[in-house]
Amino acid sequence: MTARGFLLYAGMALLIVLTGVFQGWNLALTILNMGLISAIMSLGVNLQWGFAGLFNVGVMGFVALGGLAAVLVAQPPVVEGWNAGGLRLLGALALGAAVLIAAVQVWKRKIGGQMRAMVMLALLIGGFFLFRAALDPAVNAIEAINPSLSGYLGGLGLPVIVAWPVGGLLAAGAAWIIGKAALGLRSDYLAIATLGIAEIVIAVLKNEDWLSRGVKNVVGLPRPVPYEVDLQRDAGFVEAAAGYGLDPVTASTLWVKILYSGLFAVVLIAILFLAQRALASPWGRMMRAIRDNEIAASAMGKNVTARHLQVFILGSAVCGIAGAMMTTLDGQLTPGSYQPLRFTFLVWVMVIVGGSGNNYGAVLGGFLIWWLWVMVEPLGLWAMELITSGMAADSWLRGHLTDSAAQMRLMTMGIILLAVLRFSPKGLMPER
Amino acid sequence: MAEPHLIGEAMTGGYGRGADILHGCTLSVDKGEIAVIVGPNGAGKSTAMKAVFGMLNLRSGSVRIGGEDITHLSPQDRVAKGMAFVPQTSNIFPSMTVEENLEMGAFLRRDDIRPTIEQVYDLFPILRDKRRQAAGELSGGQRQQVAVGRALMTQPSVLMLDEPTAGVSPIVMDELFDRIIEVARAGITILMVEQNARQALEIADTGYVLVQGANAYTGTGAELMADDEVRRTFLGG
Amino acid sequence: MTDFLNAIVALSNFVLIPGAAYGAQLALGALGVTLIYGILRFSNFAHGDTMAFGTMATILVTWGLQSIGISFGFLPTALIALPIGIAITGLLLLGTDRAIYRFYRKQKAAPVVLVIVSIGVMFVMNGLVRFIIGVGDVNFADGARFVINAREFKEMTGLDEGLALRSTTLITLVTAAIAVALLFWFLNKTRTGKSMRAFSDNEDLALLSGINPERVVAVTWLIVAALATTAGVLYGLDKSFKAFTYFQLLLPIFAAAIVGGLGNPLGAIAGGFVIAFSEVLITYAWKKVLVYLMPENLEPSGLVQLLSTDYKFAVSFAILIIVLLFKPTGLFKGQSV
Amino acid sequence: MITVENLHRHFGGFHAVDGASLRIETGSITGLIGPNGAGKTTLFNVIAGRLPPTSGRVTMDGEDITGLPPHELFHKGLLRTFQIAHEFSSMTVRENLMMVPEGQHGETLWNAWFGRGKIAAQERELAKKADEVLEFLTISHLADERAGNLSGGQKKLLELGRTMMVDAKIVFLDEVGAGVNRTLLNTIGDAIIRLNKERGYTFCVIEHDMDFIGRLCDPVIVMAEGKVLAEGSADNIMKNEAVIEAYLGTGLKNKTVGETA
Repeated sequence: MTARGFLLYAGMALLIVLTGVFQGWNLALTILNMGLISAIMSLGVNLQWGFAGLFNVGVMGFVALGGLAAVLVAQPPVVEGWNAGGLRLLGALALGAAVLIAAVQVWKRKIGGQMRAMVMLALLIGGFFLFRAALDPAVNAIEAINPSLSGYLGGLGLPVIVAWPVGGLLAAGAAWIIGKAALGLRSDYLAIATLGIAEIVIAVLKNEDWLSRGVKNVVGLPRPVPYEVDLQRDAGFVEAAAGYGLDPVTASTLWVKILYSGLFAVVLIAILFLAQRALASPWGRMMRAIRDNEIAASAMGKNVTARHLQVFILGSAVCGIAGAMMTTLDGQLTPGSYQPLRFTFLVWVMVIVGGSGNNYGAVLGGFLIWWLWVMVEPLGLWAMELITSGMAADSWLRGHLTDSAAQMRLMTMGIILLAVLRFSPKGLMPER
Repeated sequence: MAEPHLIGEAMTGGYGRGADILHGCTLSVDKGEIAVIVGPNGAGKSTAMKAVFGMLNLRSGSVRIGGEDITHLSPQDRVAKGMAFVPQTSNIFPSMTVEENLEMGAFLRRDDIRPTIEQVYDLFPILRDKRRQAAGELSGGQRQQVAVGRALMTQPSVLMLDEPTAGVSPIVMDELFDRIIEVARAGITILMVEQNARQALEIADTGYVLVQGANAYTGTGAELMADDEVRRTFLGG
Repeated sequence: MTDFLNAIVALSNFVLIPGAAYGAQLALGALGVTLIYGILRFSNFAHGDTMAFGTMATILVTWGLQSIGISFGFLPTALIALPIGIAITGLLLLGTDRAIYRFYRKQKAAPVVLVIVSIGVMFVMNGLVRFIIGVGDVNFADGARFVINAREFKEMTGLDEGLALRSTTLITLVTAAIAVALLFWFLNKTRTGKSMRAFSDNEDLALLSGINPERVVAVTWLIVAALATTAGVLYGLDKSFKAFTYFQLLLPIFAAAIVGGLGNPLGAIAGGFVIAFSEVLITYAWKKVLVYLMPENLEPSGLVQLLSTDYKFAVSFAILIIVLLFKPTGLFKGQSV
Repeated sequence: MITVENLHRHFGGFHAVDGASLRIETGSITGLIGPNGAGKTTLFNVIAGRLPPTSGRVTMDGEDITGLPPHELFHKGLLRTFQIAHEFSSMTVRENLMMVPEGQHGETLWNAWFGRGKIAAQERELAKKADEVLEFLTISHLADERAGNLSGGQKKLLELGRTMMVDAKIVFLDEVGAGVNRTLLNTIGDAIIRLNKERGYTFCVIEHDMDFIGRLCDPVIVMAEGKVLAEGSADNIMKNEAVIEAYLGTGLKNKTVGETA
């Protein structure tokens, strides 16, 4: 890292410390934790955009798949649900997959054009109705079981940390499908395709109650760290807290957050380390060559499409991991809360502002933009109060402006993005 | 003696900040005459033409039309000064009809363009039949006619053609050259680059043979045709 | 026979009419996207939010008109406000172009850079709309609710099924038809419109012909403002206005433009209807139609809905992928860059 | 040996390559000349897998290689350079060379992460080889320069250098001389001859400079209007009436000026 890089990182650390000093350490740690997760998402997008020039605007979908992994891995299984229709459901899903595979195989066979299309179409349409015939009763049976509390299959009941790599795998699987279809076409097409898959993932999470309880949300996910109440009951902890002059409630809240920070930092550092190593290796050299000039890289024996697919899957997997971590931190999966502006485009702002192509830059962008995202609201409110201080207390405009301060975030992010693109298009930490 | 209508004098320069491609190249054409630039591949023929039209930076030398110095004008401003240019490739609006292509050629004109369109149709009768057809659907030779027609719509005093016969069949080529002579008879100065040197020199009043961005031989078409050295030039020198 | 008529009426009421209205809205949106792509050569992610902004501007003007007691009889007041809304949006887009896009155009920046820039613009516009009008649901349709309502229809025809034609639906179809006719007249018959097509066809040759690129760009933005505002207002009248729903229209709109062939206006219209009808057909509960057509013992027990309405994005997406895989230039030949 | 049989490539109605058939013998330096628009570069692009042919067949040592993607042709030992240099502009000259060899340990992610020892050893070898190539091309002083900063001629040398990083069987050079000054062109010519003699490379060269062609190439193939017009030694080609005709233009051979007007 350059001297400029160190300075920027020191400045970022100072921002968080200042937040702690002036607005409380609880908030500072909350920002730090989401900052760590944002940095990982930002790294994932940077792998795709910075290393390979792939335009992915479906980050939200991959993040949400990570969230789903947290539920599927960590929640205890709902035995009644499984008994009611679990196996039938799995069978239906297997049937659906078999139909798709068969359709692809038919398409790959070199039989006459018209014939091939007809067979494939018949297979898909017939297969769809078979699939629904098998799936629907199973779904109804599962969702009928105690819908206000469960009504779904639950998960595997494994430690929630296991969900992090699993989230990566789920996201990688989705990325493989998209990549196969849209990579190698024009960049706009990949963008629209990823935008679409993200919406579909969210639609599935919202609708398939048997899978994710839909908009009823899954709450109370197991944690990788102790609960505050348990810590407060632990004499040793209370004593140690008293040693720092903290009351048990504050101390337990902070300690839990610090533990999360530690876990997240380990993941971030590991991914950053791997990304840096990959970039500095012959693999990274090959990727840079492909980004510089696809035609020449192809003529020099590099399989451009395969490499694009690889890096696209890798970047999406990183986003999936971050998504699983975020759901773990929240302790709940709320499909309704996924918004593309927040989970896709904000991550893009992080990458561009930080410096696309530079991993350290992407991480810095993750922290900085997240900090701003949180701080813009109080800052905006404060600014609005300043602006409206001269107005009458019951003025319509004053009320409107103060109420609207919460909406300042998006505009601020947009202005920051536009300013960076215009005046410092390589970001805060340029690639080289 | 009056100065020729179009002069590119002692032009030196290249594209952007790259190396010079032209080295003191001079081209001049009188009103109503045809000048042809020929030479081996890579001799800078198209570059010389583009220099006259203002599409590259001249380090030294000047371009004058009708005695007026236009060295520092942009290509668009040169169009207003009566120059028209037909690029070698993508020289039509493919999704627009033939007639719309001609209308676009006359975009800067505010007067009635119908007579000019009729003149173009008289020159290229096939275009009259195809006036409602998209230009992109026409054959190679017809496209070239559209391209030349579009350029004529500004009623230029100078018509510049960059390899108008590239990729068209010999019969169409004959036809096209005939039309170009007709245009010149109407008093329009013609400067063109041609691959098909023999044929082009036959209709040329003046021929310029360029080698490595400089004038190698200049003369009437017939003189150059008779010159053994010139023939040799085309296979490298 | 009555059953058959009932089936037809049900189909019209729940599939054909809503599909046509939605298709018209998408087509107008896709026309804007495709014009920007054809002339400015980038995919504009801010288009959904441009529609939101235009609608908001129109709503504000509508409120202004209503507050001074102006209304449009049985037509919604928003139609009077529409031209003013378009003008405001046009000013915004011209300002955006001057302040932001022009810089990159002069630099000849890569299209993907412009796409990212448009994401920044999207943020700002989205923020602006939320800031000014808030995030709540705004219903601004006034005037008559129905041209024909279901009860009247039943009384008129004696059928069991009612056919309701909401006035907003009719307005959508008529306005969209007028807008498209105007657009095609402009592009095909006027000097300026032709110069836009020429610019889209062959930029360099357009310059050689003396066409002023900045003028073409400005006119394009104005037309885009008109199309986006009209599409947004029609959608808002038909459903209701909510700041973020317009962002979600981005996917079906882009899908429509790509399916039709990016850069091809005719394709955008066809694409809009293809996407809209597919969406409605696949998410419609067919039971209502089928009960009239099937013999009693074969009547379906379930809703016969292929996909839940929440999966409408999946429909746009699936059509998009199919077209990308098998006909990447779209149904009508679009530009390939 | 490469054989091209009745190859066609059409762009819409334009027949860029219109039934070309030719052979490139192993061990030769075959020149490919012809006027602009004769279809030379399109022919290269079809042989090298950049464009699928409309019809026709390309074989390499008897194996059908028609329509294979460029990276697979590379593995078979078929390499090419470009008319307009395609360097990796943000990478150094040395990196441009080091990326070329196939099957590098460090090109798989797993090894990139966990196989540092092996990579380091291999990188040292690659760097050494790259430096040898740079010395051969007399541009050692540019090793650490970004390739984007090179002059046009130097980029052409770099492209040639890339083909030297592996044991190529046949190399297609598209206008090596374009934008290259005379001295540098001689350097390139020397390098090509040495590679041909010392390493047994087969070359197929598109070039407009007839001195260059005359010095290096035997045989020379002349293309015009998408077809092969003539083939022979450089001397014979330059004396060939049909070839002179192709360069001077066709069509009006039997007409006089008077008739034209």
